[in-house]
Amino acid sequence: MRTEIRICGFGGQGIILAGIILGKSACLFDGKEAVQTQSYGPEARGGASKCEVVISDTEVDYPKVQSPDILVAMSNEALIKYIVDLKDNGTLIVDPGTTDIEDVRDYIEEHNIKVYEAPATKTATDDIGLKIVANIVMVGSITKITGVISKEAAIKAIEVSVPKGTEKKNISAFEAGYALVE
Amino acid sequence: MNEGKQNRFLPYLRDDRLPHIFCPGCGNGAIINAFLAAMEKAEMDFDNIAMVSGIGCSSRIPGYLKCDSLHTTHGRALSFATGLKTANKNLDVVVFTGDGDAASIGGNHLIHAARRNINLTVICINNNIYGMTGGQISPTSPKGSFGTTAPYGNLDSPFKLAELVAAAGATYSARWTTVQIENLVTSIKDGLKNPGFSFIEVATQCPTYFGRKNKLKTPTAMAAVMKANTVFKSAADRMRPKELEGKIVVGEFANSQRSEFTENIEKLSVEKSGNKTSINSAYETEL
Amino acid sequence: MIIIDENLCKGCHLCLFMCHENVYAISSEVNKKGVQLPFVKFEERCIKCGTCEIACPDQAITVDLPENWWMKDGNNINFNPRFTKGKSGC
Amino acid sequence: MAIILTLILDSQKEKVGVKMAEEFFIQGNEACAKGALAAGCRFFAGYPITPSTEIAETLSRDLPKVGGSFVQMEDEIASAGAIIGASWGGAKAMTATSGPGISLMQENIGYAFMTETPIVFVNVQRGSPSTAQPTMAAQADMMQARWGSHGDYEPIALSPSSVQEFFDFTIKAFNLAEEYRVPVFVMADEIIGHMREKITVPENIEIVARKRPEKTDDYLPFENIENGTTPMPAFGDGFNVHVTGLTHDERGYPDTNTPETHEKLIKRICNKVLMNRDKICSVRSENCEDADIVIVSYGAPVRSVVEAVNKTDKKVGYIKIDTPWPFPDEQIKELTATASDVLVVEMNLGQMYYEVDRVVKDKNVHLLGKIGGALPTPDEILDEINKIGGN
Repeated sequence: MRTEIRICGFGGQGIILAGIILGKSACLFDGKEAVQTQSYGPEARGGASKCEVVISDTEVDYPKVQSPDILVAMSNEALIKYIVDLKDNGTLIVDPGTTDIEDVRDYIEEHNIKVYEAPATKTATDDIGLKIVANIVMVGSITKITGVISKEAAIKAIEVSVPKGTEKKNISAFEAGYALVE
Repeated sequence: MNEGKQNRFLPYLRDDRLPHIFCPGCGNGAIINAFLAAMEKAEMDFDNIAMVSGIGCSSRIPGYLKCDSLHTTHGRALSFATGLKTANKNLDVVVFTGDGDAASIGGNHLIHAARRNINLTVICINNNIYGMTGGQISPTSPKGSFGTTAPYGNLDSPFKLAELVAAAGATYSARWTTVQIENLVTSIKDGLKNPGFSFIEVATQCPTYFGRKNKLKTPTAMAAVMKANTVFKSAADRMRPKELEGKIVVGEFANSQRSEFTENIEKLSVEKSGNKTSINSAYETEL
Repeated sequence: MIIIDENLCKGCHLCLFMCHENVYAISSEVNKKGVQLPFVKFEERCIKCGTCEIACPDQAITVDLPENWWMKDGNNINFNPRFTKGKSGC
Repeated sequence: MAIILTLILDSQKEKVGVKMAEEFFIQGNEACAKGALAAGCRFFAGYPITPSTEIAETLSRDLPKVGGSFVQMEDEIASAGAIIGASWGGAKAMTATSGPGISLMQENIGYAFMTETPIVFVNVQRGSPSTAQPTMAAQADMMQARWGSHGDYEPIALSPSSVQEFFDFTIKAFNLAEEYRVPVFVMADEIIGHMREKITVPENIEIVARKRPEKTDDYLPFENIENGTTPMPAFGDGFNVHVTGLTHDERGYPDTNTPETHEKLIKRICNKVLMNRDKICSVRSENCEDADIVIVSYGAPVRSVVEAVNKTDKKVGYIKIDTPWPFPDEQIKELTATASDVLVVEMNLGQMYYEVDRVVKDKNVHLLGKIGGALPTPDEILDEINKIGGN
């Protein structure tokens, strides 16, 4: 089965790393295939950032995401821009701290979108004390909500993907994100 | 000819290619001699010399010398030399270049090589004109001089190369003319020994093109004018700009020490890998 | 003894210009290459400075005299940057 | 391979089991850099340009760890010069750039062909011409790799379609460069350069080392060996070799006015690639045996083609060209034997299309040339297949 995931937000949120962790978990530790791509804008910081991951049980040929099964929005601008690509019955995960779900309410209802709210930024700031780990919190929530990668694989991937010495903080961020949703 | 009394410089030349293509009275041949004499003075090993040149009359010089020589594209000699020296820093890399080659099309490479202070010895043969293409003005042609592309006289001001390269960070920079051949030999020797970027500009005569276009038809007439217009740097420092118009200031413009490019790369390699930078690694089967 | 190699000389006459002691003169005839060769007219004036040899662009002049100004002490026979690997066959 | 594994591990800080250590999830450009290291590349000169910069960045970090040298040059012209210089200095050398950079390098690329210098140029293609779309993909430099420099020459170019291939083809490029003493292009594109995928580093990687000539009196650095490669000495080895971009004889001495010398030289330089086509050319194909339509593609679009071919119920096969240059004439002819239609899918307005058209004269050749930066989608290819018809 092919699952297309799009994570979007603004530059500096660690969107790309979140995608890399998903891809790495899937293909190095879950025995699946994955391709991660991203869009590059001219601006290094502050602009819109988009990262896409395709996870599949078989080889991934077409590497890009056309209509995602899962959309993760960490900024309102990105949410409005990308919601229209989301598949019918798709999964939408938003950070309520940085998005306003009411802006896209019509689309959600029309297309029968499953919506999950994961306050990643707030959790990162309040529980971990580090705003920059919001992306890892979000990875925790994605793992729990979608089951597209296993928890064990995600933890292993985080360990090898984050800067040395920050593994512990990041794992607890992941756990916090994992616990955010039922 | 007397047996065994061969010219002292001939053993270093590819005798199967002589006589060389340079016009009668061209300074290039004398600069070859000066270079070899300087090697003698610097007590250097001719076997360890690798030469690089670009395009132009002066860039044909390495082709006549019995050493590894890379005759490259127009203006790019210094970039090839940078790669060669970095790949094997044990070689003594000498670059022969002309004024058009070094200062016009290769101007950027020149200032950047000087900035890096890479251990190359650059001998820039400045004849104030493009000789090989038939006498067009160059970036060092004096204002008002004539060339086939300046039939009404050169409108532009020339570069002062030795000063330019010194300002760009070379640790050795000097200018001499073919008339002060003794000083030139000493200067090339100093350049060869300097463990950094060395630039020796040699003002020379091009009787065929510069001379003919500028009413100095014979090599000796050109040499005489050059000699008359030469001012030593120490004297020039006390002269007014007006007095220096049309003069060739000779002397050293930089002679100092700072860290060298390939040494720095090697230091980094030792720090990161425990080994010096690898040499001739392309021939190795085991990595 | 000063030797001028007729095959290499292109007749630029810089030797006349560079020689401080006016050793050289120009022959009135042209050789088969159309070159008016210089010749040594006053060898007794020569002070063994070697300038003509080094200034000759065509490697045509050999000053067979031991004490050239650019020679090191004790190295008075052959000009000799070293050939450590002996590769060049000379 | 220990070195390369260590380097990859080091950059990923991976502390996983032995089995896992052979698999990595890395970016295409990173894989290219690692491939270069595995192939023995010890010199890189480059100039920053999107979308190839990660190759330079990775090598600036890794080369000092293996005794190699990284130099950021003042421009692309200098980068091309420096790697040629380094190659003659005895190092395997490469540069990586994108379209505008390759444009600047062309004169020195011609020089490398003329002087038979083994080097590798990586071109991560982006939208073009001119500055165009720095962060978007294209395959519009294919003819530039073929004819970019002035004069007659036969280039070798490889086009990867996956991160794994970007790793493998970079190694292959170095091997081909050494084997035939020619510059080799790796024609990637932004999609392959920037995407992340799993790669497997094999335990044993075949590496072609440069052959050092024997020191004999009659050694000629540019000897006229039929379809063969003359061993190449390094500067400082004592061969006193003269290397020039001028037309030269077998000794390397310029001889610019003899027509025969030039003809002999250029024909030899071309023939050593052309005569070894069978060994150099590589294609991958599926379902071509009894296909009505054969799709020809290379680089990233192959991925969409594969998906489209898997989806369609018509008799459609595909050929993936690994080596656009020299163009695999024979293979294409053979594999399109049964087809009535051939569809070329590429990210330009028709470049390799004309090559295919030249080779399969009697068939209808169609083009799906997509520009703008987005990969042709499987649906677009399916539409095209349906338009063509067939069973």
